[in-house]
Amino acid sequence: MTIDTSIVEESEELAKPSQAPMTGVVAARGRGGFGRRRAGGKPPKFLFMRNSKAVAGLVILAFFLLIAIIGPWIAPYDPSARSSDVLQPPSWQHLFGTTHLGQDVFSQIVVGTRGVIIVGFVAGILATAIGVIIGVTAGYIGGLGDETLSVLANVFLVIPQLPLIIIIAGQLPSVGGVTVAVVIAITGWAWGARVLRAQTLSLRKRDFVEAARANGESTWRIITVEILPNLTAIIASGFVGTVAFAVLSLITLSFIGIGNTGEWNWGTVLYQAQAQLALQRGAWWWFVPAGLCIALLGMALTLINFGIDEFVNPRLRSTGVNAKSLRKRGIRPRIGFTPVVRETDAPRTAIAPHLAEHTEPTDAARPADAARPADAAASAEAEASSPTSKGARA
Amino acid sequence: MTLTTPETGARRAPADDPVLEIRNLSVDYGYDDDPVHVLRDVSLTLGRGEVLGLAGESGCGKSTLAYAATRLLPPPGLITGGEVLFTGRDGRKTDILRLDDQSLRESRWQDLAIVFQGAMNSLSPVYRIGRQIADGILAHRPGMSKADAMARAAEMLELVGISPDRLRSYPHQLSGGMRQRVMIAMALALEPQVLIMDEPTTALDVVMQRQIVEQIAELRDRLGFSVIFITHDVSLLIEIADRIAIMYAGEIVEDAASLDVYQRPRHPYSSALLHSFPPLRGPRRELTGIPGSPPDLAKLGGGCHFRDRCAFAWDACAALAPRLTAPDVADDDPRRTTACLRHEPERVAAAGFEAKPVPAELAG
Amino acid sequence: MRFFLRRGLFYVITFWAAVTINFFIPRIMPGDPVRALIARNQGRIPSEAEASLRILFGLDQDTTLWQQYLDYWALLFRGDLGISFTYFPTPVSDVIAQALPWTIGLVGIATILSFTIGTLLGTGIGWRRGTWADSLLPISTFFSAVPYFWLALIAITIFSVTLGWFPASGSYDRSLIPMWSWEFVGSVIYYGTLPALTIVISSISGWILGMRNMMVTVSSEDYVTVAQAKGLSERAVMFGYAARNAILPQVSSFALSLGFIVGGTLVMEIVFSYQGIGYLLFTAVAAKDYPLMQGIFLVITVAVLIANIVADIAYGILDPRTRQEG
Amino acid sequence: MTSLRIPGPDRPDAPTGAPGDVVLQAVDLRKHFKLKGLGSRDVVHAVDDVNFELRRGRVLALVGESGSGKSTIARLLAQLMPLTGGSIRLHGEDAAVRNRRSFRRYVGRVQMIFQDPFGSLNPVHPVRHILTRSIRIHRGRLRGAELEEALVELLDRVQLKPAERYIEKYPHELSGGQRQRVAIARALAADPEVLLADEPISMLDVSIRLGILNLLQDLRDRLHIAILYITHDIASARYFADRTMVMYAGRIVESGDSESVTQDPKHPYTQLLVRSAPDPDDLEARARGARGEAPSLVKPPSGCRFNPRCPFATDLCRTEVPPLISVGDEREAACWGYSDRPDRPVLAPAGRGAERIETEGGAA
Amino acid sequence: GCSGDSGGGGDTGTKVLTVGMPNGPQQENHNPLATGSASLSLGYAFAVYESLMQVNEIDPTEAPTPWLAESVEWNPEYTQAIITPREGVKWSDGEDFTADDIAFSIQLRKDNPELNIDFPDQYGDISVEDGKVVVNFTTGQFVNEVKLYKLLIVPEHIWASENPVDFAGGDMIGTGPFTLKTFTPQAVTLVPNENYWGEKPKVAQLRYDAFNDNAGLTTALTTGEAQWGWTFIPDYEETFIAKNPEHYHQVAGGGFGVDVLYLNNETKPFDDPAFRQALNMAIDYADITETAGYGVWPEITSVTGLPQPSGDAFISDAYQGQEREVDIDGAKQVLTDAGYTWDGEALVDPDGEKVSFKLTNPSGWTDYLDALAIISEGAAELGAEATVDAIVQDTWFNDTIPFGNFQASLHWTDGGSTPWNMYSNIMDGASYVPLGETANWNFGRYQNDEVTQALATYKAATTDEERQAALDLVQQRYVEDVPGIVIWSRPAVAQYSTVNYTGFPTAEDPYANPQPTGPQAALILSKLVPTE
Ligand SMILES: Nc1ncnc2c1ncn2[C@@H]1O[C@H](COP(=O)(O)OP(=O)(O)OP(=O)(O)O)[C@@H](O)[C@H]1O
Ligand SMILES: Nc1ncnc2c1ncn2[C@@H]1O[C@H](COP(=O)(O)OP(=O)(O)OP(=O)(O)O)[C@@H](O)[C@H]1O
Ligand SMILES: [Mg+2]
Ligand SMILES: [Mg+2]
Repeated sequence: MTIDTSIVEESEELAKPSQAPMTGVVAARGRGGFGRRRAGGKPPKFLFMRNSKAVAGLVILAFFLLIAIIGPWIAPYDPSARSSDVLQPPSWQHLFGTTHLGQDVFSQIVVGTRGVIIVGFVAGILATAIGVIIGVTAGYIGGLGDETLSVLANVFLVIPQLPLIIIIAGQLPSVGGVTVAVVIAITGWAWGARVLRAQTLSLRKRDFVEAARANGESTWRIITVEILPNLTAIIASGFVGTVAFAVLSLITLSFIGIGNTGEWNWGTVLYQAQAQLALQRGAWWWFVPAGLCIALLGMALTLINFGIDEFVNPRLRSTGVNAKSLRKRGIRPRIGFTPVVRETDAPRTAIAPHLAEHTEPTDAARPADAARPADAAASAEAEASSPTSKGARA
Repeated sequence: MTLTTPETGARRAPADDPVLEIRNLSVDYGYDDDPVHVLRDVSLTLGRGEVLGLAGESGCGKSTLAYAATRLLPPPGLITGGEVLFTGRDGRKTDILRLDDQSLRESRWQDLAIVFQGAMNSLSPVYRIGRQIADGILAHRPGMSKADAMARAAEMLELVGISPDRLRSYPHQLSGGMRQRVMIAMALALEPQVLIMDEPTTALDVVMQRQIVEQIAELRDRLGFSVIFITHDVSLLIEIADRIAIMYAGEIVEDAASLDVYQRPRHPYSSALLHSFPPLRGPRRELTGIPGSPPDLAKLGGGCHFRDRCAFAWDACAALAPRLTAPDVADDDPRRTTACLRHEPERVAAAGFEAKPVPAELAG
Repeated sequence: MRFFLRRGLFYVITFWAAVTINFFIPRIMPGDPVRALIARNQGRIPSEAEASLRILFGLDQDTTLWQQYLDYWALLFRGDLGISFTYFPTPVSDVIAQALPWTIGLVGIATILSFTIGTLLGTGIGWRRGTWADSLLPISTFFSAVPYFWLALIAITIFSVTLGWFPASGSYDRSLIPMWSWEFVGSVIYYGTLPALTIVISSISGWILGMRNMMVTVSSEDYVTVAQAKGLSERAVMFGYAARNAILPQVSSFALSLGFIVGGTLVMEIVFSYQGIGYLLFTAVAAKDYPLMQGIFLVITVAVLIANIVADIAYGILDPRTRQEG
Repeated sequence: MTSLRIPGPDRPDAPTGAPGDVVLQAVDLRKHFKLKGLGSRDVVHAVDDVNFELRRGRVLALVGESGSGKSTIARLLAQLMPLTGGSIRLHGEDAAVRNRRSFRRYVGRVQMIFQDPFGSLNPVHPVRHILTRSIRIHRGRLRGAELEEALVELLDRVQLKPAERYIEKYPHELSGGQRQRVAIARALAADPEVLLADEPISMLDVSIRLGILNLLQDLRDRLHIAILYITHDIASARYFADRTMVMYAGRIVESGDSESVTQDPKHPYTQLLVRSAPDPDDLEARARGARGEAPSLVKPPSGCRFNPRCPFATDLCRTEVPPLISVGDEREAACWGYSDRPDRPVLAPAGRGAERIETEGGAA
Repeated sequence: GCSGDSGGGGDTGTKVLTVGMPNGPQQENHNPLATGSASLSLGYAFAVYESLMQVNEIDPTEAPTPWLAESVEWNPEYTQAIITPREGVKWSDGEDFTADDIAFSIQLRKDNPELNIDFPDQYGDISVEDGKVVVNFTTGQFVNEVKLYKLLIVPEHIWASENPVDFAGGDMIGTGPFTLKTFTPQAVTLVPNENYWGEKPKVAQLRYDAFNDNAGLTTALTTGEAQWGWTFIPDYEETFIAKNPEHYHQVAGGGFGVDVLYLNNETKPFDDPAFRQALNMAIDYADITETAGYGVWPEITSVTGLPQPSGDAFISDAYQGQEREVDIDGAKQVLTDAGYTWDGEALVDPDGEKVSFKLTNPSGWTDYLDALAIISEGAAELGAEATVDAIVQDTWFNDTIPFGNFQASLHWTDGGSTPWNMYSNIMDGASYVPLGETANWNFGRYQNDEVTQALATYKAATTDEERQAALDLVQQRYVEDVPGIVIWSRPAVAQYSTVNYTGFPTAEDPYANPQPTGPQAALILSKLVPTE
């Protein structure tokens, strides 16, 4: 269950600070002179792909997508087929062991990938679509329409999501994957809508939107062509978040027995395992892999979201190189203590003779000095020493 | 009442009694294999009691210089060489870049304080300004009581012309000008010897700017600190600074007394800069502007970086990097320097290029 | 004043809408409590009982939905939530009152722990970006990506069944009688440890991440640099300036998550056989116990709304910019 | 709403009508913003009773300190927000738009350039898209070669040559000056008669500013566009504008031809403004000791809005709003000091205004 | 086990017997008459209140053991019962137990339809004559005889002044071996009744623990935290008994409860008795019992579908000893005879359509779904394509089952003390309603007047011969028409641990239904003795 939802209505001045952590997205266009502005402008293309987290996430996701597509063909067994190898631990015949009916757990997981992915993506797409339509419209039109849509979104946020899903899912005649996805979408769009609304609200006041208006663009075009593309990252991260949420919801629903246990997905595998007390019976292989797959998929989605966040908010970007190489160079990035790395350090530590006299603490009034002599000695250096690094650079 | 002493000679030369010497400071942005070399061997000296103006167009590295000199450059800034020598009242020199964390913390704010461009962002929005002034004091005067620190904060506020009952205000309750003054009060609380001000008035309108500038001048006269004043508004600098250093693309290209810079620029860039803004009074002079745009610091080649935009560039400029030297003009103040090959005929000749004379515009 | 009026109106409308949805959703669900009861008992309650159960639950009269809706509001204004079917004839308010403290206690403490630890970790990670601390992120992400019940069941298998360190189910030692004795309170803590730990582990990542990102954002604000320039100690800068500002949005989402505590963590309560409102809601849904369902929804809605008000106020207290004064 | 002008690409560069004809006229313009929250019926008096005319081929500068309502006027003229009172007349006819159609027609003639070239271009679209949209809106569905030609011609007009180099670029790939040029090109795509330039250079670097000003000047001269030039840089108004209007707290306080307004300011506020601007040529003529800040626009001071800061203010100034009084050739100032009322304040002679402000400013 | 000491340790005199129930935390409601009250849900009502007679469901032919009633005599039509109360019984508050209490308790049910679960609209006059209670019924109650015996008796002196529907039970004044000590939502503690009329129970303390679900209870049973309870434990031998083979036991009672695969007799393909028969022959019942039911639900071997041993006495002579077995060839023969053909592997019905059907059940009911999977395999052997369709429980229960919106679906039957309920639930024409209307039993819409008549006769008959004759006919039709398919028996199952107490019913000595939630609890509790 998501808990960090907020229905606090952003008062305008709060919009920026409060938005940041929720979405992880901060408009990077600070007011810090031209240099910084330039740095904070639209990042070059493919920067996203350079983010190692995002790449790792995309690779994992692509793997699961592939399995989702080809799963039924590569699964070694029919996931529902019984065999005489009942409740066998993992072996070469059954990579993840077998169930109480002798079904191959590996095949169930491979085949079940599709169900998970479909539900995740259908829910993600639907919820995002609803969220975009309602959020952006509310943010742009303002006034009464905005208030109404906001209340709608907030009501959906106030109502606890999982119970609502349980109730709605309970009403549907059948609980195929897609219906679960629809239910998740119906209950899960509100958060995205809120974030988008807030963002649209701030975009609406941007000059380029004003400029488009002053140029006579139609409202519809302003929303779709001028505003929406600027929300891509937020929409994408909302989408990814919803997919993750939908996957977890599906699995939880399956686990508490709502949802179609006849359709193979990781949740039904877990449900079966739990209903048959796999853990109590020591059949960990039945329970553990599906959970790890979910965790892996969830992690992949989170990593992608990290990537998006960092893409949108350059401040979050990791320091460029991994910690190891920073350590190797002796750099510790810190606020307020810029690292000093001298490529040609050796000759610079000598104390210039004519400065030596200054290094003695002559004035006791400043206690700080007492603690510093060694350092001061090290730092005070030959005035005459010639610039050493210039040649190396040129 | 002016900051500038009109006669150049009467000013103390910076080298005589320097309070801050920046030597060969080099700064990179980026920790990876392909960093941007933003500052390359920049040297600058600030004399005691002097107001040093640092001008140059946006993005040329003025702020970087100020932050690097105080080691406040945010990641991914990296200082790759040079030293920043601070000379205390007792004459002891310390290299700020070599101080350990503890000593650096102790040195900060007492020796050298800094005022940033946006006062809005320089004050934490959640604390009352009194507290923000006082905690800087308390950090360096451990024995001081809170009440005393507050009293000192009140005193400082009064000094900058804000009523002490504003101590209990939050930053957002103050206007931009007041916030900027609060920052100045905060910076002066420990009576530092050096005050670095990075575009302290850019966000304000002219009337407010005038007030702040006057405030600084008055305080300097009273307290006798030195100031590095950063802006790209040259006309403002000419008014308030004793000496001006003009930066271009991460390097200092001219360093001279302010009236000298204004009336007798020696570097083509300084000269062009002075012809880029219209005068408010007097004859409408011709404005030439500077053609082209500043180079990308990430892709700097050799030679003079200004050559593409320079009216006096010739083939030597692409090959030789100019050095800061005394201008090749007779009767010039010997302490002024400029980095232009037109003033380095010997070097040009030595490198096998045709040595060209200083054009009249740069020798006036 | 207009602001508060608008907020007030917003709360009222949200409340009305939520209550209305809460009213209608159970009623448009197929089935009714009696059949649900019979279905659940799979033959253990004879089918002839249906008629008598219908009379028992008062489902034998036909009233229009609209009339029921009006009656519901009338009852609500009298503070009467009706009588639960599942626990007939206990009033819904009693049923909820019995379950609520457990949920609030356990989930509340877990949430507070999770928030505190997560925020502290996030502060550290955000402050020391680019160091080993960053590697904590993927680990915490993993635990938040794992389905909660999976984590909890494995925890039970390992720590309760195999190692026997913690009890596998219940809220306290069943041989004890609830009272303010050391023994009982100790038992409550002992029984709550594993559920609380699993909640903390699976929810901490959100707090870490939120705080970390905010720290990173705030760290590059000028006032943090100014604080460093002032020569304040590392602690003072990190906590007093960076974290103090970075925490603002955390606090408001914390207040909100406190609201959702009341909703309980259904799955936790199922897995750990913990008595609480989440499980109660689950039971109510399964049993088509409309009054109970509505009652619980109402309580949750009110709690979330109150939490929102608290969040509004908390933000106001922590962020002077929102306060209107001089 | 009838238009004599046929919009289209075939419109000749030299339009009909003589330079100096009134194109756009603001009559008793008034804008009050409702204040959010707190139920009170307070309004921000952003613009009050503003009258002026924009003439073909002329530049009117609007100067004044931050928050005095300059941008609001521009937005009102662009009809981006509804008026609270007064009217806008285009060629003598009420230009109030009723529907989208008439709005489009209006914006085809009155275009606006925003202050911030970094914010006014959508970062997700390349130059081509930005300009194509504008062309399509105002000139109909151009395609293929025709469109290409129009694009190149537009970029040419703003001196972004060769066009190919810029046409596919995204805003972040352009420098500030180039971006502002694109923004201007977008406005020119409509072949407007009026250009509302809201601080078009304030976010730009000194060296780039001039280029934009020269470009605008060129447009004025070549296309005879009427330009409203908003700035608070009074020197650039002198350089660029034919007439200058000074605003203070939502009201026009002085207007006249630029040269005389800047050289011989009549209104005490204009005097303060002019003397506050840094001017290296005239270090002595600076205003000193000016204190105080712009008044609240929610509860503006009664009478002359400058009275709390004015060293000459009398009871009259505090009670009655001064009308614009003719103070010379085509010059007006809203100051009682120029009326012939017996209780009028006595202003210091123009040249010595500064000292008056200096000596009495503290008390104000 | 974390709380092993609470269950396992301690002196003989203070050992606690913990009964675990998977119904979640409870509200304090001790009313033994209100469905859903804590006392019924957890079952402690049966330790405090007692019934008239003890019936051994495992052996229906065994005469009931007198309990609160010395005897109950019925007239031949089973419309009148004369109850003789036991002498010397006292309520736990010291008051005497009398015939009036019995009459009151029965009258209470008659007067309050919401409490009258067992004999709705069937009570006639209830009176006390000569210290005996005379209960009249409006219809013959031969098949419901046992229900009367099982009624819990409450004290008139307490209940007369209360509204029995929402009375929370007060201090639980009963005649049973235990009295209430404490109630908490998680656990209810009982201690022996000092005034008990029988032998003083040897269980020093009895505690009913609430768990939130089967898994929780299973864990508790395996750790010994709960010592008596009943839940479906998959692979109970490994999961449960193997944890402590000496002390952990699972026993199954008897009774006539079964699970039935209802076949929709009015839609294809089950409108053809031949196909129904063939399917019946193709299903591997042993596999179903073993795999889907883990052997918890005993296999039914008799072709009549009657569970054994409780059904032994009822099996018609014609089918005595005939056992169900998988006979694919036979089944195919039946189909061939009925005009079915095969298209390759696929079965084609006489109309030329391929045979396929859906097996519908609520998702999450894993034992049913597993059974359906095996049934579909059987169908596949015949060439019929059967798919398992898991649907939402509520839909299944509210739309699918009553309206006949299914082709085949598993459902339970009522237990009862004779085979009547089972057969009636499957094939009683009296319950027939057309498809689309709400059916109450006979979900498969089997209609055969003979059978309907026979079932009615069985209920109303006054002699055993008449009854057996009727039952013979019903069995014959069941075997030949296959209106539905009984797949396994659904006896009362219980798990218990003998770590603290012994004396529970065992497979060898099945003296009572072994579950704690029923009137037999009083009997079992009286037989328990502490271990050394
Ligand atoms: N994080 C960064 N990564 C890469 N380059 C940077 C970074 N921050 C600044 N720069 C570059 O360093 C150069 C110098 O920036 P700096 O802020 O010092 O300029 P400045 O002279 O102070 O400009 P301004 O007048 O706009 O304040 C600029 O070209 C800028 O693009
Ligand atoms: N949408 C608005 N709602 C409320 N007040 C507004 C709004 N827009 C502007 N104002 C107020 O109107 C006044 C005039 O604002 P305007 O932007 O026109 O000033 P300006 O002269 O353009 O200032 P600057 O030089 O800083 O751009 C200001 O006090 C401002 O706060
Ligand atoms: Mg800067
Ligand atoms: Mg403006």
